[in-house]
Amino acid sequence: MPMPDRPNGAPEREGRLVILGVAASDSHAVANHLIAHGLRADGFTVVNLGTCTPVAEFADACARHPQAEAVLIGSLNGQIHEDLHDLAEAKRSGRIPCPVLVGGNLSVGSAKDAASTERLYALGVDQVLSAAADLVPVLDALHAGADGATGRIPVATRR
Amino acid sequence: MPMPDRPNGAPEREGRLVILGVAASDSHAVANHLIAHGLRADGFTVVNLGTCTPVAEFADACARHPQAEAVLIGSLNGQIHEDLHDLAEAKRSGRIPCPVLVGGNLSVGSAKDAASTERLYALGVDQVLSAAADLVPVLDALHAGADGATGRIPVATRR
Amino acid sequence: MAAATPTLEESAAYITRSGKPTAAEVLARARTSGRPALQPRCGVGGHREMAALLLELEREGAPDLLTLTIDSHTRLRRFESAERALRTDHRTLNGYPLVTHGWQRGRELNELVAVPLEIRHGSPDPRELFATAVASGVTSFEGGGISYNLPYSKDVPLADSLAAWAEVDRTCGELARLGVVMDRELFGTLTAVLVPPSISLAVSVLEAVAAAAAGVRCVSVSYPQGGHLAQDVAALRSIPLLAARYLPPGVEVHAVLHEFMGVFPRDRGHAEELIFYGALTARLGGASKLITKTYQEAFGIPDAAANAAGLRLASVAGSPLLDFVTVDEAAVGEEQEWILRETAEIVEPVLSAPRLDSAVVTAFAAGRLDIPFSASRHARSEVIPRRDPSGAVRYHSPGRLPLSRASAERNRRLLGGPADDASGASLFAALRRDIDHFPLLFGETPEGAPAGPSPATPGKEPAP
Amino acid sequence: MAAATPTLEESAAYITRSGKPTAAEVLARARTSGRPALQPRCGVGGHREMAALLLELEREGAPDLLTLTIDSHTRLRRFESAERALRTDHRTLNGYPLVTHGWQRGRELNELVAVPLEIRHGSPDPRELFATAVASGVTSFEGGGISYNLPYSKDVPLADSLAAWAEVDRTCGELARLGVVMDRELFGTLTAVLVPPSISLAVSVLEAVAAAAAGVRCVSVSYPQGGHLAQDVAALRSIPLLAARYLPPGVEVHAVLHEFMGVFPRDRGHAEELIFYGALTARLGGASKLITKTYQEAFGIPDAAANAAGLRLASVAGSPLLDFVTVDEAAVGEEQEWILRETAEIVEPVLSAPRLDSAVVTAFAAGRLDIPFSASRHARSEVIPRRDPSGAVRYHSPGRLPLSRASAERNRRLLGGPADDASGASLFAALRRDIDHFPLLFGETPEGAPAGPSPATPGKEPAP
Ligand code: B12
Ligand code: B12
Repeated sequence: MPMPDRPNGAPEREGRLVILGVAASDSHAVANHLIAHGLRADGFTVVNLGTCTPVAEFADACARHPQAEAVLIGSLNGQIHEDLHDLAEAKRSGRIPCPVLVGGNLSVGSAKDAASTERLYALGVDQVLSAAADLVPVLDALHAGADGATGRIPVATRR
Repeated sequence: MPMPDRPNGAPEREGRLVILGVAASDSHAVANHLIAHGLRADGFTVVNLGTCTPVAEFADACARHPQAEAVLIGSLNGQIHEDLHDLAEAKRSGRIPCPVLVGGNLSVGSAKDAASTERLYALGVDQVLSAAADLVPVLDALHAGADGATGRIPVATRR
Repeated sequence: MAAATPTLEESAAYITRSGKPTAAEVLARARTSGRPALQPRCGVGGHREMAALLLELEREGAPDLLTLTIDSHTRLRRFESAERALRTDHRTLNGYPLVTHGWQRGRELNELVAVPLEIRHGSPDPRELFATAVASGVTSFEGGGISYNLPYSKDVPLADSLAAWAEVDRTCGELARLGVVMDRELFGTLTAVLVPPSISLAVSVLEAVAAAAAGVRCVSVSYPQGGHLAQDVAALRSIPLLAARYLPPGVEVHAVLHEFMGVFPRDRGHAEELIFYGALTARLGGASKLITKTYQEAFGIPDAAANAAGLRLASVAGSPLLDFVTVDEAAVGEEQEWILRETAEIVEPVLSAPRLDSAVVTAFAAGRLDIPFSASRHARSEVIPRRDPSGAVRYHSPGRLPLSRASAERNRRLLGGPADDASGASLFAALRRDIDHFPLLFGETPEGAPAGPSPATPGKEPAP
Repeated sequence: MAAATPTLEESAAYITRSGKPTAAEVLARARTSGRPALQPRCGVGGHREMAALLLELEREGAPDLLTLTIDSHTRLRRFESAERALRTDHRTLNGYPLVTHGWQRGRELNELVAVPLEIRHGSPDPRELFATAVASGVTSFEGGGISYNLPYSKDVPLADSLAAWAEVDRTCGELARLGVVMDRELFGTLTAVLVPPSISLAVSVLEAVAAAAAGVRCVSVSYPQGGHLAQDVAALRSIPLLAARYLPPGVEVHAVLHEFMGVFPRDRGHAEELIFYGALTARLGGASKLITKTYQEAFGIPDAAANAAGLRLASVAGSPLLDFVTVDEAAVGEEQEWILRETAEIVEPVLSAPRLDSAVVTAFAAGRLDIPFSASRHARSEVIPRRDPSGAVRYHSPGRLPLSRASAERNRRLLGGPADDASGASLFAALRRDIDHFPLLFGETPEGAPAGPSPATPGKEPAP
């Protein structure tokens, strides 16, 4: 959708940049469009890598934007675990130095359980969000005081 | 339905009489009407006791019609077992001296099993028919040679 | 079990206190919303099993009302049989023996679910059952002195059943004075098979007039789907008009459709098509309530899962997305005109008599009131219904019903000729086809024809 | 796994020998019968699990065709990921990785069920998958060089996907010469969310013309239910007209409806209402086939029971008992006239170019062809769709599409004013409402709005 480059009247979040994208095997575009738009309206600078983004591409974006405060990865098609196969290595090697937040539909099938969330943490994800509406509060909390690149952020949405 | 008393052109089954009725707690009338009609068309004399007929009423009809070659009891509402509670006694005492044939929907529920049929035999039923179409062949076989008042008749429909 | 039954005042207070909506309230809401309330039939013998059934149906089927369907022993006051079956094997009961279980268990069931309960049964003399129902907090009770006699018993005099039901209706009047409006659903379905709309509605009008006179304040007039859309919609839409014509003001009257009550197709898909068609008929006819069927109808009492599926399927027909679905209004108008006329021809002679009860008894004895396929000796069943080529139910012969010549001729004409064109063997075969209408429409072979090859001539039932 | 793939001749002989009807045959039969063929989407990772799924669906849902839905790794030729996921935990795959399992297992699945199989996927380059499918005996293959590129990948040049799909289509031509007519279903659904009918149909026309030129003999043009009955019926009924106008004779063309492909309501009842509405739309639009959804759509890939329930529910809409249900023909006529006109305005400049492939590439680059919500960089997504007050999907802005002034003005007028009336924040909010149309229609609260309070102004995606 053609949308003006910069929001006017957005809250003061000058200079805060996030990297956004959809997981490697996933081409769902709508939520990605809407979330990018929403974050910009809230004052963030969003580097949106769009759909079908492998971990390496997120890492490259981190290299281009070292000030990025978080990498936000959406996934709807259920296959996020395999899509994040290389994440742990990218984090360990420092190629993705900031926290990684994920959200969307995070397992295959209609009955969801907590195990898939736990496996995401095991893969190197810092925070699993249950709704896009939690993004800004979590980013703000992270900005305000959490230890940034390492560890998970203790917020309510964390199970 | 108003239907002429006697069929014309029916097969020669002169003098053969059956007693027909629906079990004590059961008021389903349609099959009863149709079966009476069909048997008459096939040459039988039918004493139709209609719906809601307790065992005692079948026994009384046997007393009035000692030539009856069978008592035919229909049941659709699933409750035939309790409705025939007094049958064994009526047969033992000779108040129902001829074979008792039953048919219809012989248990409660949509999934049927053989157990309810077995329990009918235990209650003193001589033959459980799976379809009304089997009535005439079974009655003819019975007439031709079976041992009448006692025991069951060995025909194909018997499970 | 036999704890002293509470007084009417105590029961009324219990019902008011419970905070549950009454059936009458749910029906009024449904009528306003334009989406028929949904209700399944459901009843099993065991108490715990009945509780589980209600809970599963409420959870999986989201009905607006629930039912306690009563077993056939209790219906016929064969309480000893009900008790023995319950003791021996509750699964051999085809319904919940409420009288045997007692009103405290009834209250337990009532309190278990959020929606109101109705008792559906078939009792010529329902007095014990009604007393237990009221004490249980049940706010809807089906039946009537005609409609729960003739299809449901062999030899209960109409005078007796009418008297018993008059007692029930008077008690409903008292309850209304105590602040609890009981819904009294009449069983216009009668014998369910090929019931001409004007017979169903005539019987309901007579029962409704009697009920209103006894003090009943909320009457549900049920009508069985016959399967011809315009005719069924016309019949449903006639109900408020008949109420306005024959009932005193101040009586709430609801139209209720019973999804097809005759011989069901066996195939699940076919059964579901028929169920949906019924639900759409209820909507188009402006029914306040729909009683649902299940895809297991042809086989036996449904399990809870099938019953819930039937509710969900019927619910789809109420969708706002189907607002575009309409019916041929001209055809409905034409049917309605004749339904109202035939009904008037049948009921008005009876209503003009000084005492309604005895007029009903006399009229049935004389065949001026009549129903097809009666289970009881106290109707003559000289009426012969048939389906016309479009599937509508017509009078092949009105028997002794006082139909006008115009009405009788229209029926004959629509059936395609003078009455004696089809008689004897061919009439019998045609009737069988009409009974098996839906299985045949779907290309199912009907269950083995009864007793032997094509019968020669239909025969009248001799008195045994 | 990697046994030598049979030659095309061997595969054709296998298919002929098998005695199974082909998808093309099933579709032809359905069109004649007037009752749309039904097909679910279905695919799980494990082979045994896939076999069990097909069997359960065939038994419980009685579909006319079955599907192998392919996992997203395989779609994007990430075969290594597919293989690893299959090895590690097959339940983490969102479809059946046919290439990894291999054609022998494909044949096993094909032989397991009586109905023909289709491959549904989303592969910009489907060549390995197609080869495996043909060797498996599959007789229907979904996709196209545009429709399986733009919604399904980020950065595959259109020239590449068009070339890959041209190979597939040429192979279909060879198969036809060998006696096996493959059904090639085009994915007119595109990005599924607020797709204007003329965009869907325009892309399908272009793909169909290319396919026919390559030798394809049976084309299924799929169209995604938008939710406005007259518009959807008009779009479906336009398909044979467009085929007659733009395709050579001798190509069988079928209209296919995809039940609503956008954001589904979460409540089971609401979802089922939408499913039924879709099935009725297919019937009224004369579709040869309907792809079904399930009441679990909002949550995730459905289990077999829900999938079968979706098939059964859709089947009810095909009932002969619903022959009376009609659509406002005047409204359909009006919509159809404009759909045909807009589609012509979009496709004819492209079709008039000397080489179709390069004309398509150039047109998308220039925005003269475009789709909303593209997943790919190779469409501009400058088109902005909206729902008008009646729910129909219109062009809020046609972007650079070569719509005539009359068409553009009609869209604007129906949306209730000049394009810039709604822009910025209010346009964004309105778009969200349009995306959530059905949940909102049913009174469901949409999932938490993304990122913070009401946004100020919409922003264009900057190139990363
Ligand atoms: C539209 C749609 C499509 C379109 C997408 C078009 C496009 N390019 O965008 C098409 C038709 C192409 C499509 C394709 C597929 N789809 Co799809 N699709 C949908 C559908 C109907 C709506 C999605 C949507 O746009 N929603 C609107 C947005 C605004 O909401 P959302 O996506 O749910 O996002 C919200 C939250 O998830 C969250 N969120 C999303 N991303 C992020 C990111 C972060 C960081 C955070 C914090 C939160 C967050 O916030 C958002 C706003 O509330 C859903 C089902 C549904 N919901 O009704 C299925 C669905 C998502 N698709 C599904 C699948 C599986 C697929 C396929 C893989 C095909 C298949 N196997 O069946 C392919 C994808 C191929 C691929 N390579 O990925 C499944 C996922 C199943 C699962 N997880 O178990 C769903 C649920 C359908 C289903 N029931 O099977 N799909
Ligand atoms: C019409 C009908 C009614 C009408 C009956 C009107 C009347 N007075 O006749 C009404 C609405 C009043 C009614 C009431 C009830 N019904 Co009713 N009814 C039906 C229905 C829809 C059709 C029956 C019918 O007329 N069929 C036409 C005739 C020709 O076929 P048939 O009855 O099946 O008979 C064939 C065979 O069974 C066999 N057969 C029948 N009798 C005999 C006798 C012999 C000797 C032989 C050899 C063969 C035989 O041959 C016949 C011809 O092929 C069936 C369901 C269906 N089939 O679709 C339920 C059905 C029979 N009813 C049923 C029940 C339970 C009742 C009730 C008890 C209410 C309740 N608890 O739900 C009450 C009965 C009250 C009582 N005291 O008995 C159940 C039985 C359940 C079970 N066994 O598990 C059924 C199956 C519905 C269901 N799925 O729940 N019913």
